[in-house]
Amino acid sequence: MLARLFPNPVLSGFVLVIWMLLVDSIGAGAILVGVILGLIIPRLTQGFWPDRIHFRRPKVLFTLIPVVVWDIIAANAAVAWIVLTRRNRDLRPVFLIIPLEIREPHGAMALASIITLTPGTVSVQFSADRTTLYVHMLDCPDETEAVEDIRTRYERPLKELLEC
Amino acid sequence: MKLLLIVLLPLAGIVLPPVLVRAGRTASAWAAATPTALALVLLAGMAPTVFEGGVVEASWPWMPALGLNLAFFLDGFGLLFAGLILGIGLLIILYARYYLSEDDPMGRFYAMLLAFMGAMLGIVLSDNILLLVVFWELTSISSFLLIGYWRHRADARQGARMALAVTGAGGLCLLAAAILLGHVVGSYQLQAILAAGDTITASPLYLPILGLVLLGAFTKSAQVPFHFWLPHAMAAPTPVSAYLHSATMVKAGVFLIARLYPALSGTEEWFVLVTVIGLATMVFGAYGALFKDDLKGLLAYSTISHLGLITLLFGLNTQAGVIAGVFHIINHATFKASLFMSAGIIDHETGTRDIRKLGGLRHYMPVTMWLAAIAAASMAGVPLFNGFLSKEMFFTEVVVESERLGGIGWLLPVFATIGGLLSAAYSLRFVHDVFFGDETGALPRHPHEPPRYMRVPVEILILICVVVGVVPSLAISTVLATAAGGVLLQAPEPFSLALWHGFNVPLVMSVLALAGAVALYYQRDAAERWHERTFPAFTGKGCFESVLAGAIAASRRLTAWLDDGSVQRNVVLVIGTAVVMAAAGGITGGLDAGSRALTPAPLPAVAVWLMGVIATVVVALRHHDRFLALVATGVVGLLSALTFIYISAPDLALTQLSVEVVSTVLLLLALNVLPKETPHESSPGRRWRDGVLAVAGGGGIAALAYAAMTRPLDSISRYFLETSVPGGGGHNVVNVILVDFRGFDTFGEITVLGIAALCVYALIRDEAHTMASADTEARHPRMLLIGSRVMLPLLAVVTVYVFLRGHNQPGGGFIAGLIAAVAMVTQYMASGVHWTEQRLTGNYFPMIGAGLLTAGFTGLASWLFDVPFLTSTFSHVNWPVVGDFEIASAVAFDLGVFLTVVGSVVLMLSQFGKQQPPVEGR
Amino acid sequence: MSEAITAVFILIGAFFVLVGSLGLLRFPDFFTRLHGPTKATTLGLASLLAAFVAYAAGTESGVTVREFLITFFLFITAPVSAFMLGRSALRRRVDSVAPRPAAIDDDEAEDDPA
Amino acid sequence: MLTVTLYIGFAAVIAAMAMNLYRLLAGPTAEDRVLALDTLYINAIALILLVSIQFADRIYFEAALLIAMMGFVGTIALAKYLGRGALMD
Amino acid sequence: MEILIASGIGVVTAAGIYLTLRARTFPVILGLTLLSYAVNLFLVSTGRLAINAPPIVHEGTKAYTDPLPQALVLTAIVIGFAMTAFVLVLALKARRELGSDHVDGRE
Repeated sequence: MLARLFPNPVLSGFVLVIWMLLVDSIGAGAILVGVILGLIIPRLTQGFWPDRIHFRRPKVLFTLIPVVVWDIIAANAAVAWIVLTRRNRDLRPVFLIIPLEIREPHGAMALASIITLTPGTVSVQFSADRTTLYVHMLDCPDETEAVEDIRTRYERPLKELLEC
Repeated sequence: MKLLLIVLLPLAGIVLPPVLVRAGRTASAWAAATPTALALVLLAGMAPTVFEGGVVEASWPWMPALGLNLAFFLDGFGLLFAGLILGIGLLIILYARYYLSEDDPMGRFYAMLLAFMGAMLGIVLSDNILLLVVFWELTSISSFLLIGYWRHRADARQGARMALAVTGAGGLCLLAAAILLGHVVGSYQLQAILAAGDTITASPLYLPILGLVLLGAFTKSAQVPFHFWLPHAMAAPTPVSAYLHSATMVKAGVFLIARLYPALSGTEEWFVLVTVIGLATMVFGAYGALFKDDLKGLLAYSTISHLGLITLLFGLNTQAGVIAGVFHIINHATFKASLFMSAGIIDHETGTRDIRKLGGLRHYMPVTMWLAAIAAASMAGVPLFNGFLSKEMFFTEVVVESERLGGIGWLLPVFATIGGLLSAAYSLRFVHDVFFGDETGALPRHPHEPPRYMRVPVEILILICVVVGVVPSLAISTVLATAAGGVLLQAPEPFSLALWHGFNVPLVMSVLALAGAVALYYQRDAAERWHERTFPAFTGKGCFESVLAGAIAASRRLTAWLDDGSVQRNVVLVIGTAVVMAAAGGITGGLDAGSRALTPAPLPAVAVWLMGVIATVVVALRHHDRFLALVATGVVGLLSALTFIYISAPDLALTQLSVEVVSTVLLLLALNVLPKETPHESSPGRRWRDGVLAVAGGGGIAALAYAAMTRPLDSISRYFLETSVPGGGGHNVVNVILVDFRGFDTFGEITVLGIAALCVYALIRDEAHTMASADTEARHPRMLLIGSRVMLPLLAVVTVYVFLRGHNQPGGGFIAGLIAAVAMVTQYMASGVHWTEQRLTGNYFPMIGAGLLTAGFTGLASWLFDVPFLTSTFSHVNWPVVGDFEIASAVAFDLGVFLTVVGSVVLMLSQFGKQQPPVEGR
Repeated sequence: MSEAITAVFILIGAFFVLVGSLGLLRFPDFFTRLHGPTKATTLGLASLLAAFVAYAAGTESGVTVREFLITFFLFITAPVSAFMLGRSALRRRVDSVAPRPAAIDDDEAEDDPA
Repeated sequence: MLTVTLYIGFAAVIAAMAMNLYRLLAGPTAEDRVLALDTLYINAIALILLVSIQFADRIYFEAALLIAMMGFVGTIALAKYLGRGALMD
Repeated sequence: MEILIASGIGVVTAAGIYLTLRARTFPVILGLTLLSYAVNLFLVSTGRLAINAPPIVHEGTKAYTDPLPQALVLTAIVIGFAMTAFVLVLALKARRELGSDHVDGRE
């Protein structure tokens, strides 16, 4: 029953949260309208979701999110430091080539985003078969280590969260 | 009411003949005759009142603000004319039934005839001078159609065009005169104007008014020098000529002169202008008629001449003159109509109207001969026929007048006599050349008497001629008195209509005229030769044509000079003119700043301003790199949005931002098809010129804006601000104005938007392709794909939010619609046209339609509460959980706006998206 | 109190916003410039939003959280924008300090027959 | 104290915008221009936030949100156009 | 502030005019866009400047700016977009039919 009402529960929840944020209230009214929207909008946008998100192990989020948030802040501090101190000719920018294990598209997308938001790296290209991710790194002492770091830190948890 | 019916019956009858002509020509004729007859009966019903000196009035407001009312009144004079129009109209309908040939579209003919009849009745009955002008122009138009009835004939078309040009121009003069009159008198009511004669003649505007009125009248009644259209109008079918040029159209001019007689006459100017023109026309027309070989041409010129005579009589400023004038109107109507119809019969039976070919017809159509002869005699002013009486009165008046004038006054009777002589001469020619003399044997057809009923109208008219001519006082004097009374606004002193006034000057003049006529007729060949020697072929038509050609050529040259086909040049001209005009206005009007206290400008504002200026200048100077120009324009847009926010216009900021992005997408899509670079081709000179123009324009606008902003403002918006919440049920006044106060404008604007979208769609439909494209990483990068899909619901929620809050906070249908459109467009960009449109639930046309209908019906709904269109009704409903929630009908309207905007914007963008870059070298 | 927090957040935000644009201004090639805005500016804005929230908490309008929506939003969009730009730079062979990996070329070759 | 920090904030944001504008106009690559425009949008949000703190008015929230969304869409449109001529294929 | 707005409007107008006088369709369209920015700003400014006084009715006496020009301009912006789209279509059509994007249809 619920499953039929909410074919895409994650999306519906998403919508509800957005709505409550927008109207800036946790009142019953807000929730009601939010739920209604949660009913309607996924239906309207159904066609545009060929494959939907399933959280296999939601609890991973609780470990992943803090890590990411922390890394974002750290990343910015680092970049800020480079921007302010490093002279251009001392920069060692490189393109990293990261073979992906994760196949789930949203996972891959999330990974790419996180990479962009975290230390000195911006993901700039998927390979044609979408199995490799090209990442530009602002200042890289050791490529292999950087790649390994990314895979352990973000790809694994994302895989756990969405696949297997 | 009846009065209005008299006018409306013919106009309403227009539809009948074309319909009933399927049931046969006779049926069609009946269909035309019935409304006419009915109107005549109604008129007869009112006649007694009028004969007792009463006036029938009826009035309905039409455009009271303009002082234009459907006001009619029937007095003696009106009665006379209405009688002529309807009576002779009936005869003409009967006559035309037999005159028109099988292949003439009879329904159309009768329809036009009725239209003309109605217009004429309107002229003679209307009690509002503006209304009169309206009907006046109606007669011009319907007569244009009637004269050009035989479309296939070039001369008919030309004649019609000429008539329309001349009389139409006269009509415009008349309109001007009418407005001036209303201005002087303070009312457009005709009777009021007639009563205010002294005021008018005293006013400084008298001369202009007089001039304009006379221009109107003279063009209509073909007075010299505007006579030339009349002969060419003879290309019309004879019934038309008989109707228009005996009793109605040309008489309208005379009617106007007579009608406004109380208002304008009595002055020297009136006397000189009207009399002289009348006299000139009379003599000229009569002379011209003498040498015409075409029967109808002869009659046309004689008509001109007789109209001149009538005009002259009204010019004399005497009561007797008026009576004589009115009398001659009646007589001329009768004999001239019958003459035209006889001419028509002759033409119809012999196949020619050329006097030189005709001859000896008395053997074949004796009855017609008699009829024509009597009518001609009446025209010539032979005793025992009505023409004689009015001519006698005319002569009498002239003599009296000349005695009054003294000096060169004797010229008046002399010319009068000459006129009479000539008119007698051509009458004689008309009869003798056609019916007597020996046969020329040049006739296309073997002549014989016309069908019985074709002759009846003529016979009736001739009967009138004779009766009036023999026992005038019994037959006509009451009518005449009443009609003249209508003109003079008082019952005229008793006058005697008698055949015999004893031996006096007028009688002598008549005798001279008739005798001279006979003499002249027998010397006609000599006269003809003399005529050809003295007057080279010089026709009014010639001047008219040359004037026309000149005007056309001039306008062609002007157009060619203004528009040589270069858009660039036109834009320069337009903008240049605008700048110059504005500069002139600014210099004369003054653009000095006002007293309003200035608003402080914080540092950020200055910085934003600076960036904006820089970005703008870059757009202008580096526009050859189109991408850069586009991006820089984006900056300007963003900064203007910031400005909107700062000067407290949040709604505008939101709209600006959304439109900004959709236009960017649009321009990119276009750039995809257009060249990416603009070549450097403008010469330095041109660049400098444009630069100067631009700076001038910009400076002017800046000065204007500054002046506007610094001057104190007393806006009508206080009302909106006060009534927004109580009246419109919304706190966001801008939105309330859009959907409620000025909802109708908004409705119009979204309609425009929808139309524009459809045009865009239609214009490039042929080049639009949607082929399925492989879903490669190159085409649809995953990052964007997933990202946009995450965005979609988010944008949807925001749309709902912005829409719902719109009535009370920044937002509303327009902005929500734009956001939704942006969400859609994002999908298009991420996943491609094909993929997206596969997944669309509906297409955009129903969406636009639904939007417009929703908005429209919301507006109509407010009629149910009988309040004006689009008045918002709203109420506060207390929902169980949601709490106090407001429902305004305006929200429904806003929904319409929303749908229209989404549909239109996405339709346009997707259509652009389907364009393929052109194959180079095309 | 809330004023103090607001002030701190404003300062942090201002700092990062400035740094982001500075990176955009001074780095040698496009790819390096890409880093500044995508990270620093995003965070800077986040902290400014936090400042606003803290400030609003102090005023009568009371606690508000909806501003975080914008932050959340930016965290989704910023990487996408950066990715798209970097991608187009790669495809158009915009010159870069970092050596261009050969892998990209042959894979673009197969990727985009058009 | 708040006013002072506000001024610092304004100064910083304005400076940042100025730098973006420079990058936008100077290029050299088209990507640079687009990136600069994107950053300019985000800075505009910052500016609005500061202004609304100054005016103690929350009405500008919608504007900020919309700038964020529209900035994004505009950027990806420009980027996709650059990366591959066709925008919607 | 008035001076800034006025001069700003002036500059944008000038650039707009200059571009509308160019020979190719695309700059002309950009020029029209700029012109519509300027016109919109001008119309709003005729409601006079008011800082932090948006026309959203609140309780308590508060100064509001003039809402009428804003309502006017709001629709004007949207219609302006439609106009741009339409002109662009004409530009595309002209380019297809004439093989040139010169406003006069000939190089």
